[in-house]
Amino acid sequence: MTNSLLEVRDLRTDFLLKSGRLRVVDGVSLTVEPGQALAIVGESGSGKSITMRSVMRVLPKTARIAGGSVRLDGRELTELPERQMRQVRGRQIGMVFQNAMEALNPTLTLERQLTEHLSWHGICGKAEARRRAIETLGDVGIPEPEKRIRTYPFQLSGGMRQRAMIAMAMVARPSLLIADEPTTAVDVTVQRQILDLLAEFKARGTGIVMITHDLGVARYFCDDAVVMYAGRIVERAPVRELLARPSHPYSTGLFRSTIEVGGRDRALAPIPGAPPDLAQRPPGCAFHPRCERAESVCRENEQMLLPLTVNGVSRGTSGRPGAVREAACWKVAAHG
Amino acid sequence: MVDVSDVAEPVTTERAASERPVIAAEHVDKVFNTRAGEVHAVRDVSLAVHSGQTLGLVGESGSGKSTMARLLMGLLPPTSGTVRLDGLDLSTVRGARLRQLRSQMQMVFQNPFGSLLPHYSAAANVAEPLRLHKRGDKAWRRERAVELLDLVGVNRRFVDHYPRQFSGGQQQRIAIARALALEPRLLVCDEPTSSLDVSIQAQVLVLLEELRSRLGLTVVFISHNLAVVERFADRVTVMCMGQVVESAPTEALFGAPRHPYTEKLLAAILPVTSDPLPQPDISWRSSPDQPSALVEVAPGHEVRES
Amino acid sequence: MHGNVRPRRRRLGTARLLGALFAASLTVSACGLFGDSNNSASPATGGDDAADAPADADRPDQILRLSSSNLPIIDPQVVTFGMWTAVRGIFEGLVLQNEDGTDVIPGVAESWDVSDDGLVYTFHLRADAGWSNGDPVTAEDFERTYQRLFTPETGDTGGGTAGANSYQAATNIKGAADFLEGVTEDWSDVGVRAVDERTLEIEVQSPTPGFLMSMTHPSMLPLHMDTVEEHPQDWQEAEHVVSNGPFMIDRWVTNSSMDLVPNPHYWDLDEVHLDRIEIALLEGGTTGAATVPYENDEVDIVGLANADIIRMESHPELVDHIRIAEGASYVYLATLRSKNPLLEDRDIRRALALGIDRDYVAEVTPDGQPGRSLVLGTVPGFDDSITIDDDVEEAQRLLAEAGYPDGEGFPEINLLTGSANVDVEAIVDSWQRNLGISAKADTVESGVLVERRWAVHDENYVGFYYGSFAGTPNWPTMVGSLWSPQDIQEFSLPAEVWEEYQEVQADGDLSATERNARLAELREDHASPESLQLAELVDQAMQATDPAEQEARFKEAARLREEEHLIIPVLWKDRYHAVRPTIQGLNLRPSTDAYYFKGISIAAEE
Amino acid sequence: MALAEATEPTGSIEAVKARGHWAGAWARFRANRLAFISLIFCGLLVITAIAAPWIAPYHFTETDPTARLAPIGADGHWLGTDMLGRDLFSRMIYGLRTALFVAFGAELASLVVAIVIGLSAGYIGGRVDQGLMGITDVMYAFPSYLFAIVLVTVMGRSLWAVMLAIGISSWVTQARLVRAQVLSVKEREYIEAARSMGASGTTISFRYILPNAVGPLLVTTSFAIPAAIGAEAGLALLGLGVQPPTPSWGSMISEGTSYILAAPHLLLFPAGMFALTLLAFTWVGDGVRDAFDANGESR
Amino acid sequence: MSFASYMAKRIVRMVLSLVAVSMITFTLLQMAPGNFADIQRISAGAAQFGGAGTEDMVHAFASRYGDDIPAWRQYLIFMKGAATWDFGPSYKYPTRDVQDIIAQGFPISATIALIAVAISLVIAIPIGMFAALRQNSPADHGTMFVITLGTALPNYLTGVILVVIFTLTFGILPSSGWSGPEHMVMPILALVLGPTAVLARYVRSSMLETLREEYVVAALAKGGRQSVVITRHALRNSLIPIVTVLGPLLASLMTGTVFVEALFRIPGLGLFFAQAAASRDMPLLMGTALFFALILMTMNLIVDLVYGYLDPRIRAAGGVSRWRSQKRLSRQAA
Repeated sequence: MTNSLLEVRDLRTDFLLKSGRLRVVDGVSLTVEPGQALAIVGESGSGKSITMRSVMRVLPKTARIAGGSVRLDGRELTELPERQMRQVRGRQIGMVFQNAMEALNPTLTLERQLTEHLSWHGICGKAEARRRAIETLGDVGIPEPEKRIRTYPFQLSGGMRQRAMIAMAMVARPSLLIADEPTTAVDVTVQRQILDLLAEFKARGTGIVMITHDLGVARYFCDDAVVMYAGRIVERAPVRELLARPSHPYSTGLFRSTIEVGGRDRALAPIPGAPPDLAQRPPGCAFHPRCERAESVCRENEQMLLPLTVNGVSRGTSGRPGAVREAACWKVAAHG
Repeated sequence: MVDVSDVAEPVTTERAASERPVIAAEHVDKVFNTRAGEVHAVRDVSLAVHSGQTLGLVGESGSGKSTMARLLMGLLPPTSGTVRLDGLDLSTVRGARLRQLRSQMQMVFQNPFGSLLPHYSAAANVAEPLRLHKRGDKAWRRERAVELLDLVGVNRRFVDHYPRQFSGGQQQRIAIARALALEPRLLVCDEPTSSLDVSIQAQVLVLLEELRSRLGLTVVFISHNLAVVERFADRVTVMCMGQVVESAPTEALFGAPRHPYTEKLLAAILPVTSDPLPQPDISWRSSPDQPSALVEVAPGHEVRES
Repeated sequence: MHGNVRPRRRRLGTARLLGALFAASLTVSACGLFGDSNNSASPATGGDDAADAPADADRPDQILRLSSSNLPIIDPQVVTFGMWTAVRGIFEGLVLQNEDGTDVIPGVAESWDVSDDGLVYTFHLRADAGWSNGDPVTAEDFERTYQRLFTPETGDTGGGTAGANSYQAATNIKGAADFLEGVTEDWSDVGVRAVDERTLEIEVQSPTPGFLMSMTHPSMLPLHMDTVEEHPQDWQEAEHVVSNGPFMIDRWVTNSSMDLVPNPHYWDLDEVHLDRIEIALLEGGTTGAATVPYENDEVDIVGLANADIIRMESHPELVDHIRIAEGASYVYLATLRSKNPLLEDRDIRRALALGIDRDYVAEVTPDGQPGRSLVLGTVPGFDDSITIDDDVEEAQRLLAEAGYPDGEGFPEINLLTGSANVDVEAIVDSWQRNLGISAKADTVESGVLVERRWAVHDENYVGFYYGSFAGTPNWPTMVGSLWSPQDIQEFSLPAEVWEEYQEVQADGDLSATERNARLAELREDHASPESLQLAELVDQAMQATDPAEQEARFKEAARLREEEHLIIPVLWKDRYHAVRPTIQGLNLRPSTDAYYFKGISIAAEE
Repeated sequence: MALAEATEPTGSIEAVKARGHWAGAWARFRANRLAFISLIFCGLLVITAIAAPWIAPYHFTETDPTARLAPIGADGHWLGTDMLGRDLFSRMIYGLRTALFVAFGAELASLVVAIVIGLSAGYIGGRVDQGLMGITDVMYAFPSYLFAIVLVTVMGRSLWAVMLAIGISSWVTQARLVRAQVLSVKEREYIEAARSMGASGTTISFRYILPNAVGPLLVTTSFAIPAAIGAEAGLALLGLGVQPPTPSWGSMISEGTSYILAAPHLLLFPAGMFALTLLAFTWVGDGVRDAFDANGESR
Repeated sequence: MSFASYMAKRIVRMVLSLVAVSMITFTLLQMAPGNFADIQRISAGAAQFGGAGTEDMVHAFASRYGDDIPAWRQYLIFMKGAATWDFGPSYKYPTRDVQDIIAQGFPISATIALIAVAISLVIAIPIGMFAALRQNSPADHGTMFVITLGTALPNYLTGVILVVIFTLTFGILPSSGWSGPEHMVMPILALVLGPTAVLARYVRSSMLETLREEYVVAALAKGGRQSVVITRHALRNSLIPIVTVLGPLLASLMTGTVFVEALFRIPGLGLFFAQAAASRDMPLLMGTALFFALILMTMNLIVDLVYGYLDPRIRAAGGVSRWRSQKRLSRQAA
């Protein structure tokens, strides 16, 4: 079997707090293939960003990877010396942040920010780097890139800034792009443009991990999705199947909480309560306090992520190879 | 299609038209003087909301919708034009009288934590408008605050906690409770759910829907989220660069948008259960400097010529 | 703000900014920060001297290092510390003090004659006395200088001469006071005349014992008046100043340092041994211990204050470095005027004067001795007849008699002072202990002090102000000049008369003559009979031609003055210096802080 | 009904008691060991200062002619005595009293002025702001110790004059801070919310803005206290402090400096105590800042 | 707002402030008890003369200002001179014009201040960075603990300690005076400690704030070496606000080294100023006060310009908004 572009197995990340270790990413496994987009869906605090920052190994000072494996093109990243890891960052994995205003250094020109890592990684010389930067700026749809490259981030409009940041992530042509809520901070009309832009990179073979809480974005852009709750994956499925038939109660709840145009008739059925504080993670299934279907087993024991089966037959992996449907729920596993 | 079953006091368009609107803006302009020069935030906006109605105000960032909310609340004076509450020109009242009027209109803000007094407990926050308007004594106010918090679903056990200690959704509930404390007739909600997580957003919306019908509130609901507005509003006004570009009953607007900008907004929606609309093949750009008129294309459906 | 694209340019990095700051600061420090930009003989270039005199291998560098209070100016006619530096050897007067400061020896004048009536002094100037620019020192120089001294408001000279010219009372030069007060504007009325280039005649008002001694005061030093007139503002600056003393100013950086080198035209170069005198000018905001720079070998001679004396006396080696000029000054308390007439009662003042435990006060003041009269014990012929002894019992008795037994009901006595001194505290302390009265030190800023010294205080403020005073230790000065009869008369005026008196003094509409007449009248009418009698006694003493009789008269006057207790003596202070043992030929004189640079040399260390 | 159930608070809230702004800061402060110990120490200093007449073995003017310049550990004067035989320990305690009285008084005065001026400038804005800030600009450009010198000379060297002199030189910074805080708090949504509830300007200024601007103000004040203690000593060093013989650490240090070789304990103890006091207060200030910093803005 | 009109406005404001400062100083001086001549006599040991006869001295010193003229005219005469940088002769140093005294004293104070601040920066930046990068570690706490000693100890006390060490114990440095570079060492050292502490704390907190910025994470995510990211992205941006403290710090050191100048007996301007105030030397006091105010305001202006220069956001906005820096300043109370 050939290697996937990104293969995360049983990744665990802890925060080291005064009160002890706090596990914020707990046994996450996921796979991204070239030219594919994976959505990581979940509410704030569910651990989606930390998961991907663990992959990149750019974690807050208090966070530590506690175990698991991250393979990029078959190469194990968690054990890579920092020196080599740096070559991976920026060069093989690009990252796009939610808010370009914050993720771009306000006091440096775009040129500096787009080209500096090309020289860090020894990819090319200064002139070549500049040429590439201009080209990439053009690619992301910034008019007059030769001129714009000399500007500072704050001199661009919100949409343009977001594009510039994508250019920064893509200028070294990484094979994997991690996009952390890339459209949350932009206007709706810009959102689709940004997504379409990313889709072009995807079409050229870049694997993309899209962190989002917006199911609409996931559906529009991604192929597969994982749903995270309290640091764990609770469901994994091709996006469209997930949205057509969510199986984990949390996924169902998310879906039912989503308001959409034309859905006025649909009764809103929000999930009660709020996501748990990880420091006081409920025993058993972390979702059970908010789950209508919770039973005693849910309160006491945790279910692992299991393939969804109907009478022993794997369900809903229609179409693509490698596409799986899994959920971590007693009720789902028990009743199919 | 207006879902009237939930509404305590059904309002028909005809009836609303015959009444005096609760809140009305007439040709309102707002110009800010900033370091960078004059910013024309709101241009010649007229709108009216009748008793029990909900007006949805939609637009992207910079469209002037939040400024409009503050104009309606009398928090900002208009540069020209008038805002009337029950027919009373807000610009003619000031000081204590204006503060008095405020008891009739209340606002829910986008950032619930930011809008709560951080050094007041939940109960104290809710009781504060009562205190300001000298309603009842201290004990009564507290009792009322607890009742209101109960109404919005904040457990009695936590009424003495401080805003910081609540989750975003809870904070927004407290903010709503506070807005309701004075039993206002008009509630202006400025993006009340956009800073909340999906599941919480739905909770708050459900709460607002329920309160609106139970209390018969008149609501101005501001959002950039068309889906939320569609669900919530009787009538929708679309703003772009300070101007109203289209204004219509919700059903008409979503069913048959007339203005290219509205189309563009609708096309930008990424639905969860269906594929998005194709991008309209128009490159409409607003040009507010060339005045154009709002034209009524159908009863209650106005569109700016483009 | 889109499209606001500026041309790319290099910007200063923070590091470069720092570099620039550094460079700037170094540049600044390189160009004359220490004020030696145009000077040839800074300490670093002391090698010049060595090259000139290679033979003196054993002879240590003849460089004397001193520190001094800051010298804003050295005009000897203006009362600043500068005048005392001037008299040490930058300028030289007609006469100098002898080794122990008891008499005069020839200076610029190689000899002098006194007329039989004791009124005319004829000074014969030496031919080889020269200004540092080569000009000879002439009698005319002296006459012109004294004319400047006695001319009121000589503003252009870099300050008025007031203060120093108050000293003319001691010289008693004929017509000087009138000229100064504007009674006459005719210089020929003043008894100073250059007879010829080398003969100066000075006529005194009346026979004046101690006249010659008073001529050693800095204000009587000659100035090179051509320079003074040519550079009215700048004549004192190093590049202009012309002096006639053994040393001349080589370099002077305000507030920093002054370097002196020998004056090649000085007449007595044989006695000039030092090659250079480096004076560090220190303006102290805080009191640093003087012994620190001394022990750190930064200075060779240094004046010592309390703590320093204690330090040196307790140090086995340094104790030998101490040199003392005895009886250099005295500490007194002067009665403050108050609406409260308490202190207008002589007995009360006496009680307070007797109630001070002077031994105790002297004990806490290492350089002090009990001061029991306003005449220093170093004055020739001084004896105990004029002293006022501490007498606690008598003091208590007087207080009880005045209605304050054991000090009960006695108002609080204030001691107005400009600086916190242990002796003030000790006085307060001894009053409290001996008399049972309450007292307190009222330490005020000097601006407040100068206003309050002369003010009439309100009902609940009575007391004295604290002062100290240095003067030539002879009878005329100690009795006739410092706390002169007129001063005593003024102090004895009742408060309301004093107020009027001050108004007259300040009345600009009156001519000098009118004003003086009015003031004299007020004194006549209101001053205490004793103080008026005191004036007569002093007059008689001044007129007396027989030295023994004169001394007797002065003593009588002094006793009379002391028993008025308007000015209460507390301490006699010696002046302590630390002097490096290698320094030879230094004579400390009791008066006027004077030692002369002339004659000092530096011996090799043993 | 569904609503009630939907609103069960998150886990964290159940564990934590209702805790306001101040309680949180206090808890964080207490967790800072150095700051907390310093606070206790400062508390002891304050108590010592207040109780000086009872604690000090002698009055500060009381002399002991038999034990002048007594060394450390002398009979009845365990820190020794000065030139007049005054007990060093007692004088230090009274010096502490002077220092704390002046420092707290000065900062209180400057705080009041700063709040009034900063609040009106920040809240009213416009011309009032321009005018008041113009004044602070001038005051800021003014060498503050000139003011101190003149005040002390005009008013005499009383405690009050010194206090006022120090207060005057520190209100400008404080006023600017208040204004900056007010401007930032003013932009917060809860102020707009308050206006929309119908709150008047005074209510907004004093009930809503001020308490939320107080944190940083408390931080600067807690740093200003040691600064004021230092300033008092500094003025005394220039001979402009509290009138002797009232002990002031500045004048004791100044006097001690001249006895540096003759009787080092006269410098050692006042200077050491002075430094220790400043340090303790500064550490308290540090703690206060950290406590409020963590509170910080909610981002 | 164009740069030229911005500058014009600033300069007008500066002039107005200077006039205000001069008026306040003059008024205070009029209110202050005592006068130059009397104080001069006392300090020169001429205490025995007095009462009457001081007027001629005052008049002589005031010759520039004329006799018996009202205070406001004296003020005008002074200001007329001041406008052309001619403050006239000092009372105390009658042979010297105030501007010459300033020209002599200021470079001394300024040099000491500049060197002290430069050294402080060189020490403080690495220390602040070090502490920030190891936030909450024992190293951080330890460093900050030591640094606090610096903020808490007033420079005159530090000076005394230095004298004890370098003069009394080792005897390697002169205790006072001003005649060579060796005289600069202790004063500078005494001044270094405080600013170092202030700056180090400032660098630390600013660095911490910057390290939390997302663009730092973004730079790391591009594969930047930590040291490179810190120096290129974090340090630079965290040092920008340092400029805002540097200006007032320098200004206050240049003008306010009076204690150190007094302790080490350095003829700096601070000492002149203190003397002038104590002796009521009107021209010198007015001159130095105005000069100090000018320095302070110029420093503020420079800070604003440099700040704008370093931060392109502000540069582009044309004007200079100090609000942000104010806010930062307020948080960093030091």
